Amino acid sequence: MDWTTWVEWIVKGFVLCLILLTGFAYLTLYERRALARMQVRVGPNRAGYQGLLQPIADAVKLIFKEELTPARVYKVVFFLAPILTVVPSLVIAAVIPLGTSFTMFGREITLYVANINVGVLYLTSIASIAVYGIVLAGWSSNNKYAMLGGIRSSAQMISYEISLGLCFAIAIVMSNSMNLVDIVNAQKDMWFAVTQPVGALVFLIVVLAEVNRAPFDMPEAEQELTAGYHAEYSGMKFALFFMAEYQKMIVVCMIAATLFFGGYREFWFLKDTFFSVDRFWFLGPIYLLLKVVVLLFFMIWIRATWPRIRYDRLMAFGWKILLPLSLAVLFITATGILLAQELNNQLFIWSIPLLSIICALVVVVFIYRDLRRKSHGRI
Amino acid sequence: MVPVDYYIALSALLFVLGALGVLIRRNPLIVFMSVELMLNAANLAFVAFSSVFKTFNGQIFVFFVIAVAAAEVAVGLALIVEIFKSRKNINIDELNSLKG
Amino acid sequence: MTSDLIVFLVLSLIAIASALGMLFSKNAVYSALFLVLNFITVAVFYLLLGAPFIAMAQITVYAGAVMVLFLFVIMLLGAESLAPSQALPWQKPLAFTLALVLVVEAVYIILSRAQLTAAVASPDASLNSMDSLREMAMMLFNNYLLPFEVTSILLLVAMVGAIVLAKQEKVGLK
Amino acid sequence: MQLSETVSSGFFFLAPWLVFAPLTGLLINLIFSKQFKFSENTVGTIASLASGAAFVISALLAYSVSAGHGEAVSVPFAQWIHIGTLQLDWTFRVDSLSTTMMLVVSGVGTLIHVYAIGYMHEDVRFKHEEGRFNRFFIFLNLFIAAMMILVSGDSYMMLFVGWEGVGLCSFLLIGFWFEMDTLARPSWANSNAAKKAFITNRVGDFGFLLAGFLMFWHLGSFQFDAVFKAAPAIAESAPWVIVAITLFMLVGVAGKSAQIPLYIWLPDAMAGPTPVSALIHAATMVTAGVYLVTRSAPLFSLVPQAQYIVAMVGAGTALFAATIAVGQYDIKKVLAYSTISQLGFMVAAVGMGAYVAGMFHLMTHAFFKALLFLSAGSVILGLERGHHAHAHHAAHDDSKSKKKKEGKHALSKVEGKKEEEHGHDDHGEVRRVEPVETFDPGDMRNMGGLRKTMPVTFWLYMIGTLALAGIFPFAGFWSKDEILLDASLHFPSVYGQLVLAAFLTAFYMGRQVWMVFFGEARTDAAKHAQESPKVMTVPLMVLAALSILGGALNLPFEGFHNLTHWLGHTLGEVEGLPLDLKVAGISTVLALTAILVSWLIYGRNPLKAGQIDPLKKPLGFIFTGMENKWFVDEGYFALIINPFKQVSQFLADVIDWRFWHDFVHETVILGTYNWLSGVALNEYADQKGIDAFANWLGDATQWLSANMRKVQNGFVRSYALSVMLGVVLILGYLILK
Repeated sequence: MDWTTWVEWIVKGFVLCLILLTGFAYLTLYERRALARMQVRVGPNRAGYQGLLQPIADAVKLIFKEELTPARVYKVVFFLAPILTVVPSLVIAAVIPLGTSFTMFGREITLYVANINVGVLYLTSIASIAVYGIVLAGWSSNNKYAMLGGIRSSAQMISYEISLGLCFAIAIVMSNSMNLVDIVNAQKDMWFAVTQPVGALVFLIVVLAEVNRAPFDMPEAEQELTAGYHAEYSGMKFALFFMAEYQKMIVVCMIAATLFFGGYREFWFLKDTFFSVDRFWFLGPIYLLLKVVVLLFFMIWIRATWPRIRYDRLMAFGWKILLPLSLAVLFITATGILLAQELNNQLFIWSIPLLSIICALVVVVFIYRDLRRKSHGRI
Repeated sequence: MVPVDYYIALSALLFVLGALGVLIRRNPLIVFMSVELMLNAANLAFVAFSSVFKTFNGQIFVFFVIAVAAAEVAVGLALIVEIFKSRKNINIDELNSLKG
Repeated sequence: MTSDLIVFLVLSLIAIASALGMLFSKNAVYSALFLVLNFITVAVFYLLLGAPFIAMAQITVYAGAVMVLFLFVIMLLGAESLAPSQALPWQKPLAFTLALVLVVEAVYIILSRAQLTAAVASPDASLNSMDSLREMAMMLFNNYLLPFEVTSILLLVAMVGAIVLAKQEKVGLK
Repeated sequence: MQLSETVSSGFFFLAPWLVFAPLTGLLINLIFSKQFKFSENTVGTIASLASGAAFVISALLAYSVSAGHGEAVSVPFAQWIHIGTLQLDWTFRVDSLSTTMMLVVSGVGTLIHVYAIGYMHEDVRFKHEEGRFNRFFIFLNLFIAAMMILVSGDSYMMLFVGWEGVGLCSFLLIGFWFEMDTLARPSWANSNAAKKAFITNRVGDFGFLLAGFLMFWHLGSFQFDAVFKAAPAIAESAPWVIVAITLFMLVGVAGKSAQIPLYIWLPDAMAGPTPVSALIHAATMVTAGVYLVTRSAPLFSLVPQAQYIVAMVGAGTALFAATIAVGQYDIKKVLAYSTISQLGFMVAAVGMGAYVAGMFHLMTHAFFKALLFLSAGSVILGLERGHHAHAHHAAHDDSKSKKKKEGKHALSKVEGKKEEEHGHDDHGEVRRVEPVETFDPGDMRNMGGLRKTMPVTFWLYMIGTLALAGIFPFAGFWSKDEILLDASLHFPSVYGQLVLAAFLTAFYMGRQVWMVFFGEARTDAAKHAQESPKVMTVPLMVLAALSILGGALNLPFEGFHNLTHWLGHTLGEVEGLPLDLKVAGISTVLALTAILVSWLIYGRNPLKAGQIDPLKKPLGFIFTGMENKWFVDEGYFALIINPFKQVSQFLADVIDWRFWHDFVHETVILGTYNWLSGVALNEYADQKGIDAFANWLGDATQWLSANMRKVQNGFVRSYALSVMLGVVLILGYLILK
């Protein structure tokens, strides 16, 4: 390995971090504006044109805010926890391909930091590491609300991680690879969200829980836990948690786009046309950005629309509904692919969305009946 | 190029440290962690040999060890929680009702 | 000294240090965190040894699930540190002695056997490709199918067992 | 034998299933009926199907034999006893004789199984013991299995196994209601009857065993073919051996087939449920003796003296039992003596060498006697139903508790002494039976006029009666006539006895029919009697059809003689005798006369309620003798049983207790032993020697364990330390080695 490779890696990593950090800053603005619109308000629009300088103002405010460290906290961990929260949210983006490649200074430069064959596994492992920041923050605060928030959140994340892994498995099975670039390229003809809509839906629900977003924002349930695991944090440390959350949102949207919505590739019906990424490499990041923005909008929309669900129902939803559903969907997917392979007829691929949707409808009916029963006063 | 002996030596060292943890710590949770450390040391040796002999058998074995360890931890921790519930204490130096 | 060796030595120092940290931390949470560090280090070793799959599984399962579970239990039980007790005062010195002897023996055995000096190949391209993963999967699901299934049953049983053990008796509620 | 081979050469490979089909049914009922709460119909259906399967197999085997031109086939099944020269296997012998028996046993057996579903359904309710329904069918299937072993065995020992098996089943089934008597009063009468049957049979079995030992000693085998092959040579050199064998065999036959002097158990065996009486004590088991003699025909034909004795015993039994039957009041007792008498006919026939006639009569008798017994059962149940209907009408529910109390009292009277001895266990055991008042539904004096209330049963009974009485053209006519014909040709004395017996047969059957079915009802029960359900009557109709048409098996006309030819394959070809009009005429006229006489006595002036038997006056003490079975039982008691008891008493009291126990044991042995153990061994050897050593050992162990226990301190860490220590030591050893 010569030094240029190292330089390339460092530059790419740096750029990725920059993208995510900027993205985080403007995501806050995006969210505030979008929420305001949905609530028939205007939102921040004073700092700069249409409030575009608002994130900078926020940052300055947070940086100069006084940092409080409560007396009885476990100091080392208290200090480490925000960092442990931010790092995975940055690191996880390393394997996500942002586009194809271009040539600069006589060498081909790929638009991803690392292209490893176990990319999907990398995602799962980093996702599972991400629990630590929150759980340690809760514990080290030496505050029962904070600890409850931390434990809740970690339990929630571990529970939903299983369904997450199964959704990953769906993508793996459909693309026949664990490499994210392969997965993206496998969606050249058709997005997996089309052939496996239920899988994509489950994935989107699960990542909401994974990043602790509404309606699964248990650890921050104000009415129960004041502010959850970051109750004792202030100033820049709090800002780090804040940052981590929004970066995670961006990252999971990128992952979702990569696994189910064609990643950096064009819409499937645009393949081999003028707008294909194979023709212009710079279209790749643009397409990805587009998809991420749309997905983020959905997340904000859900936050504005749905109330927070009760904690026990959240766990029940994860274990009793999403897990079986994702298992069933994985099974259906594998069966459909096997059928198509063995019978040598690609039409059988379409049995996958059909059966999956039926399966999902059954689940919906069950949920409906369950809620009906409960609303009639049993529990 | 690292000789495999180094890996094995490291593995042995970690194993002994794990064993030491089992022997000297009184908190069953840490004893448990030490057991995990021992398993991990063994896994390291497996993977090292697997790498030397260019076969996947060692890795597959590690895979099984990880699965079994996960199962063991689930049940073991449940047991510890249960013991704590009934005795309000988990110091293993006070759990000696099997005394002869 | 090749760069590989430097990496190895640094990582093994971290591994040993974190293991010692786990051993001697007063606080169980710190122990757990040290162990997580140790696991991650070992995962990096696996990467160096050309076993990316195992490395990722190690992080996901050990660091991501098992140790979180440990943290849970420690925090829930408030078992960070225990009151001192004087049950086995002779145990500690004896344990140290034995451990020392064992290390000496192990190192002696490793160094006295010459046939294992083969160097570990650094992860070459062939191992780090999708094909090798596929090969491993074929092996796992052909040669090791029965153990695999048995392991799955074991996991199921462990799950049921853990639920049954930890389940709270509901009084008066059906 | 390879399966394909047997299939191509017939169904012989099915032979073991003759035994295993009923056993399967038995096991299903035994194991699963409680578990899955089989209903009564399920239990009965399973048992009937098991028996029916045996019948189907028998039919297939018979077909195979006929297809093979009557060739006897041996189907080896399992090794049994191989000691020295004794080579005994469980081999099935399938030939025309054994298949005939199989067909009769399984066919009649199946019909009786079906009948028993209905019969036992009511019986267990009358006796308040519904749990015994399963047991009955288990026993019944066991009996079929044992009977199949008997008839299909290839050697005398296999035959003996079946012989004992059916004896056991007979015992179990006679004692089926073991804690009551036939009127369901608490008593041990039924179990005494069972024991009587078993012990009497044991006497016969003893004879059979002696015959077997002699056979093995002199003829060297138990195998039928081998014995028959070796017999003529022995008959030349030592004829007494064959005579002894055959006569000992006759003892066995007398036991099993109820011949003089061992017939006494059969009338008492009527204590069992009626299907049992029909199946075991009329149609199948009791004919085992006839089968044995027929099977041993080659032996018997070597010794005419023995044959003569057999014939005389048979004829004597036929006449003697017939006289007793005339004086009986119980409907089943009459039939029981009739059975003994008819068995006498068969034994006489086979004794005379008229094996085909004997077998023929065996078959027809199985049909019509089963029919009669089952119809009698139907009558009894009908009467019981009538009695209950009437009793319930009179006294309603509150009588129940009263009845229970009465039962207790009756019990304490009967079993008073016993209770004191055994505490309350017997009491509890017997109390379950709720006694009906001493109304006897089997007593013919309680009947009368049943032809109106039970028409189906009446007609069936009539068919059976006519068949038994030997009226043309019913089955009994042909078979009995063949025996009489044979007797008239060779044994005039036998002929005379048999004709007399035939006359009496017709007479007592006529008496029974007039008393039971004609005239006015003598009790309320008879007035309210009800017809039995279909499940009981339909099998009876089948049997009735067989009783009418059974004669067709061996019509004494040229070109018929089917059975003669069929059995000829096994017994050697004999010429079928043509119909002798003289003999047939005499017996028919006698039979008709007898019926007429019985009409004159019993039919013209039907018995009134409470009236004594009209024969009593003219016959005087003779009738008293008939009524009391010629005091044979009492004679046995006086001659054998009481002396035997006294000898036993003497042996027990004087020899065993006073001499052996008091003197030898207590004084001599105990004294010596006390001295030896108390002084020599205890004080010196044990206390000072062994004890001291053992105590030292114990102390040492205790000391050791007290010190070792400290290792087991309950701390998992210290155990782990021990493991570690072991690892270190072993590694150290490996290094230093």
